[in-house]
Amino acid sequence: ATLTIGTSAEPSSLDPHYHNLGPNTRARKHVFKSLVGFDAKMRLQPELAESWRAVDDTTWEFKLRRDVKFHDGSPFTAQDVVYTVCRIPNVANSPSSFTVYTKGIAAIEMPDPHTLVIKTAKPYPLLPAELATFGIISAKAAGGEQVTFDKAGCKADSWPTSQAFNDGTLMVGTGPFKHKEYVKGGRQVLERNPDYWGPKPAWDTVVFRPITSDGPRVAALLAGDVDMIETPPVQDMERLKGTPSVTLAQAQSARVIYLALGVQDTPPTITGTDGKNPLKDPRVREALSLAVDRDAIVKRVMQGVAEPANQFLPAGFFGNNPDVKVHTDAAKAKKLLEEAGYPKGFQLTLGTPNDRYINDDKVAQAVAQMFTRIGVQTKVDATTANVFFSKRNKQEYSVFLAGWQADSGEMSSPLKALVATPIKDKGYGTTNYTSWSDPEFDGMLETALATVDDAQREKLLQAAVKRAMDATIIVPLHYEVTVWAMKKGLSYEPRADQYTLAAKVVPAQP
Amino acid sequence: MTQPLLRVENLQTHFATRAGTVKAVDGVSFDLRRGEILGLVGESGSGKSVTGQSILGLVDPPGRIAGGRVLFDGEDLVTAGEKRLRAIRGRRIAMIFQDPMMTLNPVLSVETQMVEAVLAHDKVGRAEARRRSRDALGRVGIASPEERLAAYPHQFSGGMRQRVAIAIALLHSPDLILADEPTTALDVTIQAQILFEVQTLCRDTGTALLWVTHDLAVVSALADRVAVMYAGRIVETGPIADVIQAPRHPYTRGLLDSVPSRNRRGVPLRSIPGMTPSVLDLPKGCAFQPRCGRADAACAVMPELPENGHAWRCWHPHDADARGAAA
Amino acid sequence: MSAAREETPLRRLARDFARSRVAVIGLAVLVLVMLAAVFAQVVAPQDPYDLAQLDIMDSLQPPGTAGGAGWTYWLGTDDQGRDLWSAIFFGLRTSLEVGILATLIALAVGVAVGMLAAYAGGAVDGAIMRLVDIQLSFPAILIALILLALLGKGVDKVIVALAAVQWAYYARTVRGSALVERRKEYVEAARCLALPHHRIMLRHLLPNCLPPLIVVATVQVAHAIALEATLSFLGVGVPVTEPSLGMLIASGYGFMLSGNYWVALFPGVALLVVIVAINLVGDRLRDVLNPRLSH
Amino acid sequence: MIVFILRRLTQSAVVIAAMAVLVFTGIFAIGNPIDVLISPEADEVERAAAIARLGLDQPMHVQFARFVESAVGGDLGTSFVHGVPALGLVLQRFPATLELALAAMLLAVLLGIPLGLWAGLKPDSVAGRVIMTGSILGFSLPTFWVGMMLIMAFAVQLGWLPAGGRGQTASLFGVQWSFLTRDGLAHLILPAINLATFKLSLVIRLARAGTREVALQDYVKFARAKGLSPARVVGVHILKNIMIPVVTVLGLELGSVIAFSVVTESVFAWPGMGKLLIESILQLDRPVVVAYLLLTVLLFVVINLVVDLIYSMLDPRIRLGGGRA
Amino acid sequence: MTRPILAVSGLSKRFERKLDVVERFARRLGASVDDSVLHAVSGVDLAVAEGEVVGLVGESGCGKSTLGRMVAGLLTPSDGSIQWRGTDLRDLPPAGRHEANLKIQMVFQDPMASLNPRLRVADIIGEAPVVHGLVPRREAAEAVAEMMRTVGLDPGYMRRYPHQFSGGQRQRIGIARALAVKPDFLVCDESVAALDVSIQAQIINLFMRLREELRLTYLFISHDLGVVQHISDRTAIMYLGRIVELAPTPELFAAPNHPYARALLDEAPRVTLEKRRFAPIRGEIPSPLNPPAGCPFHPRCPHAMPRCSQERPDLREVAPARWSACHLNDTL
Ligand SMILES: Nc1ncnc2c1ncn2[C@@H]1O[C@H](COP(=O)(O)OP(=O)(O)OP(=O)(O)O)[C@@H](O)[C@H]1O
Ligand SMILES: Nc1ncnc2c1ncn2[C@@H]1O[C@H](COP(=O)(O)OP(=O)(O)OP(=O)(O)O)[C@@H](O)[C@H]1O
Ligand SMILES: [Mg+2]
Ligand SMILES: [Mg+2]
Ligand code: NI
Repeated sequence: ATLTIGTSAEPSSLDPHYHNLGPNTRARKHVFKSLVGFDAKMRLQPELAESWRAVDDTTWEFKLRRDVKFHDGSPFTAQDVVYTVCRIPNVANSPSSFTVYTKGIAAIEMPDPHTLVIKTAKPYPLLPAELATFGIISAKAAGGEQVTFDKAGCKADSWPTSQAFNDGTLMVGTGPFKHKEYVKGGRQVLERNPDYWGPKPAWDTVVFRPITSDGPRVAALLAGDVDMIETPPVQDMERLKGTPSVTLAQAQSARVIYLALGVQDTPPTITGTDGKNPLKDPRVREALSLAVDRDAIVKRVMQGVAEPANQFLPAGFFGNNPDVKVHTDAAKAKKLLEEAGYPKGFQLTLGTPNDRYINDDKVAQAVAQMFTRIGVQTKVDATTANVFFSKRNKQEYSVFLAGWQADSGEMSSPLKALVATPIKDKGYGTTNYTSWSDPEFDGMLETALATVDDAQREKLLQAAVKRAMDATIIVPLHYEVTVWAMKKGLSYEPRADQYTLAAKVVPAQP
Repeated sequence: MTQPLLRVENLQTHFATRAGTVKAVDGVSFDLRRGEILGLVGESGSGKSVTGQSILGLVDPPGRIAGGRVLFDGEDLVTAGEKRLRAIRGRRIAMIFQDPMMTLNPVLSVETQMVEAVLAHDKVGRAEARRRSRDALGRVGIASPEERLAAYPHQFSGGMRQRVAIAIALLHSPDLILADEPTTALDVTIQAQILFEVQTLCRDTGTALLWVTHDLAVVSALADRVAVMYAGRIVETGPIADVIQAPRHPYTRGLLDSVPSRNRRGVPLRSIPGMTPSVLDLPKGCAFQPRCGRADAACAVMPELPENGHAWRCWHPHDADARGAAA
Repeated sequence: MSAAREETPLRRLARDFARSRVAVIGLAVLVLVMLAAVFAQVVAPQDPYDLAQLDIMDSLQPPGTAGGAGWTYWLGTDDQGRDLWSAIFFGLRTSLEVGILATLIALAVGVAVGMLAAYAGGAVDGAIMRLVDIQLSFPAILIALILLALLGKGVDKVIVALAAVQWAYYARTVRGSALVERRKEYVEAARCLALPHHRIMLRHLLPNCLPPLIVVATVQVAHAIALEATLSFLGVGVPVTEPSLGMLIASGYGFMLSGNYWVALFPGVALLVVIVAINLVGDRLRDVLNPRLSH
Repeated sequence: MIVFILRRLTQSAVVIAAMAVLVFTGIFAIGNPIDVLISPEADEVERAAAIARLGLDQPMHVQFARFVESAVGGDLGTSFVHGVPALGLVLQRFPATLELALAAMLLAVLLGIPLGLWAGLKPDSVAGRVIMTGSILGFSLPTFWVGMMLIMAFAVQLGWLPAGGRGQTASLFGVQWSFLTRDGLAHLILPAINLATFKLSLVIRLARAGTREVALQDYVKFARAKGLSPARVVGVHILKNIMIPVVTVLGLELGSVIAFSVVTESVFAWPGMGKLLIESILQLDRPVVVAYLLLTVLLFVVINLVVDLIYSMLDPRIRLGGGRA
Repeated sequence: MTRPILAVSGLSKRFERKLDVVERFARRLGASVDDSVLHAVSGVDLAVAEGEVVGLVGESGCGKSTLGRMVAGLLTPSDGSIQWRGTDLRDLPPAGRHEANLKIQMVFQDPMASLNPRLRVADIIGEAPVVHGLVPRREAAEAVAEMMRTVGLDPGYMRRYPHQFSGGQRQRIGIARALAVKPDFLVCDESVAALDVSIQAQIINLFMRLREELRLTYLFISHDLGVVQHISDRTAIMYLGRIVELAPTPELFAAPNHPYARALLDEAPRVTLEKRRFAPIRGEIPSPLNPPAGCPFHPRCPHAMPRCSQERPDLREVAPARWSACHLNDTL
C-alpha cells in the first residue's frame, strides 16, 4: 500500500547533518535512525542504542543493538557512530549544523563494535537527549571506516557532500524506509525496508509531497490527493472535524509561544515615558502578563487548537513546575500600572513574525488588543521571519512575540536559551534578547545543567523555572498543539515533537 | 438602344449614426454602357465613394442600402445574396481605391494578394494563377514583373502600388471598374502615367469605368460623360463637353468657376459662397439653395433630374450659352 | 453646429462617455465607493484600526450577529473581531489610497521623464528609453516583490514600490504620444510663433498627450489595487494591522475551506466591484478618447 | 537584423549587469540570512563558524566581487539553505514553471484570438458584449482569488481535478514534464487556467482592438472587393495584421507569466521556480534569488529575441525595411 | 528689383543619420548599415522682393516644405544663409533674430492638425501676441476679434474650439493666428491643398486680399500648378531639392524652359473640352538619399545627353529675369 503525506515544509536537503531544521529531521528520521530516540511524549527511548548509563559524571556507556543492518546490508557498528560524530562538523556550507550537540563530547571509545564509551569534559546530563538529535550514517558507504574520533577535528580524505545524499547515493541508513526517489519541490518517495529491525511499517511506499500553502494542503486532503497532512490551519479545524471522511490526531507540543519583555535602558519601541523603560519595573511586567487573556487567545485565535501556557513547557515535560501559575486580571493590571507611575499607560510596538508560528501575527494582534485595553496603546509590527529575526537579534523590539521548541524535551533548553545571561561561547542566553540578567538564576541553571542525576536535576530546574517566571521576563502565551489530519481509516499517534513519521501511521484496527 | 451595363436607380444609402441618419446617397440614378467612362465628381463628403461601394454591396455597418436598385447586366445587386455578390466582385466588377498606401495589405506579398484574387474565381493551379498575375503586372507597365511578384507593398512607390491595384482589378478582365479617386494621392507626373495606362486599357478591352474624383480637370480629360454630385444627389449629368462648356446647374458652374486656371491671373476667383453643408441637416428641397445666388421660394421643392442626355436638377438653370469669364 | 450651446472638449467627452450605460454605472459605483472610502469614519460603525474597539471574543462571528458594542455585524467579523463591514470601508480606503497615490506618483514621474525624453530627443531620449525598456521588460510583480522585501511592510512602502514599477508605462505612453503630437502642425505653429519651450510643452503638448494617459492611468489604478492585493497575499504588502482589501482577502484566504466563508468572500466581492468599475470606466474612456474609433 | 540582435544583446547585458548589482545590494540590505538559518540554540562560536562557511563575514563589495568572479564562470553560488548550486536548484525547477507558463500562454492564445476576433468583428452583438464583459472580469480578478475559487469548485466540491502539485511526470529530452501523463495533465489544467485567465483577457482585448482597427482599413475592403470569401478576409488579411501587436505583447507577457506564476505556484503548490523564489526571498537565500533573477532576465532576452524574429516574419516592413525597430 | 525683403543663398538641408556604437560594430561584422544623408534641399538661391508672391512648385518630396520651414525658422539650415531685409539672420543679435522670426510666419496645410484641439479660438489667435507683449492682455479679446474680422470670421465664434468649425473656417483661423503677430512675410505651405475647390477659391481670394491690405509678401508653396499660376508673380520649380527653373509666372507657364518644367506643365490636367491622350514621362523621382550625379532630372529627361549625367547644370539667367538649370540652354 502507498501512503501519501502532504507536508507543510520541505527539507532543505536530504543530508541528515546539513541543516538542523524540523523538516530535515523529519525526513531523516525515516531513513537514518539515531542512537537515542523520543517516544510520542518526547521521553527518551532506545533506538540504535539498546541501553545507556552514566558510568560517572563525565562518562557514558552505550550498548548498541546487534541486529541492525544498513540499507545496503552491511551491519551497524560503533564505528558508524564515531564516523557520524566526526562528519557533523565537516558539512560544507551548512547554515546550521549539529555541532552544538556534539560539542560536549570529549572522547569516544569503542571497547567492542557494539559498545560506545563517551566522555565529556564536564558533567553533561543532556548527552543522551542530544544524541537523539542526529541520525547515524554508514561509515562504510561514505568510505570512513578508518576515521577515528579526535576532539580537535577528525581526519579523513574527504567528507561526503550534501549532494551525495540528495542524489541518493549516500542515502544508506538504518531506518524503516529506504530512499527511492527525490524530486526537490515535488516529492520524496520512500519504500519499506524489509530488513528493518524494529516494528515493520504498514506501507510499501510512502510519498511525501510538500504543500506549503495551508489551504491547498487541506484541499489536497479533501480532494483525496493525499492521505494525510501535517498541521492543517487552525481555521479549518471545524470543517475537518465535520468532515466524516477525515480523522484528526492532535498533541500538545514542546513549543511555547511567548512574549519577551525587554529591559534595555533605553526602550527601542516604547514611547510616552520620557525615554525611561517602564518594563524595568517588575510591576509593569506583571501588569502586562495579567492583561493577557490566554483562554481568549486559545479559543478565538487558535480555534481551540492550543493550550494556555503558564511556563516554558507543558505539564508532563521534564522540569515542568506544577506550582507556577499565571492569571488574567485586567483590573489588577491597571492598578499595577498606576502604582508603577503609568496611570495613562504608554505606547508600545510589539514585534512579531507573520509566517513563522501558527497564527503568530494574529496572536500578536490579540495581545495588542489586550494591552491596549489596560491602557498600553500597542501597535503590532508584523514582518516576515527573516526581517523579524534580524531586527529582534539587534534588540530592536522592546516586546516581541516568538516561540521556543525544546528539542531535548526538557526545561533546561528554554531556560538556557531564553532567560540565562548570554555567554557567547557556552551557548547560554542565545535567544535572550531582553537584556535581562539574573546571576542568581544563572547559578541555579548552571548547577542543574551539571547534575547528572535526573530526579535531582528536575528539582533544580523547577526551582529555576519559578525564579524565571517570577521575574516575568518571558510571558508565556500558549503551547502549540500539533494536528494531523488523515483519511478515515488511518490512525496516527500524535507526537509532542511534531514530527510526521510514516512508520507510525497505521490503518485503524477495524 | 441596348441595355446599359450598369443601371443605378434611385440608390439610397444611409448611415445610422448617433447624431441621426446620414443620407450619404439619397436617390442617385445613372446609366453606364459598356466601354463607357463616366466621371463622378463632387466635393468631399458628397457621397461619391459611398455610391461606388454601394454598387458592390461593400458598405459597412452602420451603413445600409435603404432603397433603389443597382442593375448590373439586368441583375439587381441590391437584392442579390452575399454569395452572388462575391462571384461578381473582382470578376465582373473590379474596384480600385484612393489611397495606394492603404489598399494593399502591408503584411502579404504582392504575389499572395494577386494569386488569391485569381483563385477566388477561377479553379486553376497556383502556377497558372501566378502566371496570370505576372502578366497582369506586365500589362500595367511594371518592369520585371517576375521579381516584383515576390515583393511586399512597402517596397513599391505610391504609383507602383496603384498599378498593382489596377493589375489586380484587371485579372479577370472585368466588365466594369469602379475607380475611387485612384490618382488623387499621386503626383502629377505619376498621375499622368496611371491615367495613360487606364485609358489604354479601357480602349483595348472595352471595360466600362466609373471614375470617382473631385478633380474636374481629370474628368474632362478622361471621361465620356460626367455626373456632378452635391450632398448625396446628382445635380447635373451629361456628356463631358456639354457640361463643361455649358454648365446649367449653378453648383456645377460655381465649381468650374472656382478652378483657378479658368480665371484670369490675379483677379479674385469667383468662388461659391458659404460652405459645404452637413449631410445631417440639409435644407428642405434643393440642397444647394443656401449658397445659390439664384435661389427663391421655388427651391424649397426638390427639382427632378430628367432622364436624358444633358440633365440638371434646378429650377433656375443657367442659359446654355452664357459662359463664364474663363474664355 | 448649434451656435447657442458652447461645446468644450470636456463636455463632449462627458456626453460621449454617457452613451454607454454600463460605463455610467461603473462610474457611479466608483464614485460611491470613493465617497464611502473617504468617509469611512462616518459610514463604518467601528474603527477597525483602533485596537481598543476590537474584542477578540467577537472574532469570526457570522453575518448578522449582534456585537458586543451594541451594533450588528452585518457582514460578520474576521478573526480579530473586526467588523467586516467597517473593515471593508477602511480597507477600501487603504486600497484606493495605495492605487491612486501610487498611480499619481508614477504618473508625475512618468510624465516628467517621458516629456523630457520626447522633447529633448537624441541621447537623452535614448538613455531614458533604454531605462524604460529595462524596467518594462522586467515583470512588475518581481520588482515589487524584491522592493518590498527590501523596504519592509507599510502602506507608504507599497505605494513607493508600485510607483516604482509603474512609472515606466507612463513615460513610454507620454513619450509616444508626445512624439506624435510634436510632429503635428499646431506645435510647429507654436514654435513658429516663437512661444517659449516650456509653454509649448505644458500648454500645447501636454494636454494633447493626456487622453491616452488617462486611459492608462485608470487601468493602472485597477492594476495597482490588484497588485497590492497580490503582494499582500504573498505576505509582503501592507501590515496586517491596517488591512487593505487585498490583505483582508489574504487573511480570509485561510478561511476559505472552513465554514467562515464571509471573511474572504465580502472583501473579495468589494475588491472585484472596485476593479471592475474602474476597468469599465477606463475601457469606456479608451473608446471615447481614441480618435480612430470615434466615428 | 544583425544590428537589431546586437542591440538587443547589448541592452540585455546592461540589464543583467544592472539587475545583478541591484539584486545583490538589495538582498544584502534586507537582513542577515544567518538570523533565519541558524538554530536558535547555537552559540556564538557556532554562529561565527556558520557565517564564515557561508562567506558572510566578508564586506559586501568583496562578496560581490567573488560573486561576479564565479558568475562569469557560470557558478552563481551555493544556496545557503539547500547547500547545492543555486543555478542548478533554479534550473531544476525551471521545466515545471516553463510548462505551466507555456500551457497558460497556449490557452490564452488559442482561446483569446478567436474570441477577440469575434468580439472585434461584431462589437455590438450579444456574443461580442459577453466576451468583452468576460474579459473585463478576467482582467479584474486577482489571480490568487481565482485560483482558490478553482480549487474550491473543481477539486473540493466537484472532485474532478486534483487540488495541487504536479502529479506524475514523464521524461522527454531528459526533463520531466507533466503533460505527458494523464495524471500530470490533470494536475496541469487548473493552474494553467488560473495563470491564463489574465492573459486570456489581455489577448481578447488586444485582438478585439486590433480587429476593430484593421477591419476599417481600406485593404480589407479591397480584399472583399476582390471577391474573397469572408473566411479568407478574416483568416488571412485581418488575422495576420492583428497578430503583430498580439505577438509583441505576448512576448513581453510570457515573461510576466513566468513571473506571475509565483502566485499560481503558491496557490497550487506547483513545484516551480516561482515558489522557490518566494521561499528564497523569505529565507534570504541570496544566491538562489540572484540566480533566479539572472536566469529570468536571460530568459527575457531570449524571448524578446524570438519575439522580434517572429515579429519580423509577420511584418515584412520590418524584415525587409532593414530599419531600426 | 529693389532690395529683397528675404533672400536665401546656397541654402541646403541635409537630414543625416549617423550610426551608433552598436551599428558601427555590426558593420564590422558585415551588416549592411551605413550612415545615410538625405539631401532634402541643396544649394537654393532665391530672393523675394517686398510685396511679391513667389510660388514654389514641385512634386512630393522635392523639398518644398523643407525650404519653407527653413525660411520660417523651424529648421536650421545645414548650409547657406538667410537674409532678412539684407542682414544675415545669423549676424543678428538674439533679440533681432526673435523679431525677424516673428516677422516671418507660416500657414500650414492641414486645417485640423494645425490647430491645437484643446484651445479656444481666442487663445489660438491671441496667445502669441500676448506672450510677446504685442498686445496687452486686457486688449487681447479686442485684438482677436479684429483679427477674426480681417480673415472673414464672425468674432462671436471666439470662444469655440477648432472642431466646431469647417475646414475653410479652420484655415482662416490658421491665417489669423499667423497674422496676429503682424508678420511681413508669410510662408504658405500647401495652405489650400486640403480644401475643396469651392472653399479653396475663397481662401485664395482671402490671401490675395490680405496681400493688398497688409502689404504682405508670400512664399506660396503648392503642388497645384493652377493655384500657383493664379496667385504668384514669380514661380520657382523644384526638383530633388533644387530649383530647376525660376521665372515670372506668365512667361513660365507660357513657355517653360527646363524639360522638367515642361513635362510638369504638360501633364498637369486642366479642364479642357476635348479628351486627351496622356503621354507621360516615364520613371519616378529618384530618392533624395542618393540623388543621381549630374543633372538630377537626367534619368527621366527625354533630351538627356551624356554631359547631363556628369555635370550638374547651374541655375543661370537664360533670359532677363528667367533662370533655368539645364545644359540644353548652352547648346542653343
Ligand atoms: N461609416 C460611416 N458612418 C457615417 N457616415 C458615413 C460613413 N461613411 C461615410 N459617411 C458619410 O457619408 C457621406 C458621403 O461620404 P463619401 O465617402 O461617399 O464622400 P466622398 O464624396 O467620397 O468624399 P471624399 O471626396 O472625401 O472621398 C459623408 O458625409 C460621410 O460623412
Ligand atoms: N525631419 C526629417 N527627417 C528626415 N527626412 C526628412 C525630414 N523632413 C523631410 N525629410 C525628407 O526630405 C525630403 C523633402 O521633404 P519635404 O517635406 O520638404 O518635401 P515636399 O516637397 O514638401 O513634399 P510634399 O509635397 O509631399 O509636402 C523628403 O524626402 C522627406 O522625406
Ligand atoms: Mg471618397
Ligand atoms: Mg510638403
Ligand atoms: Ni436652385
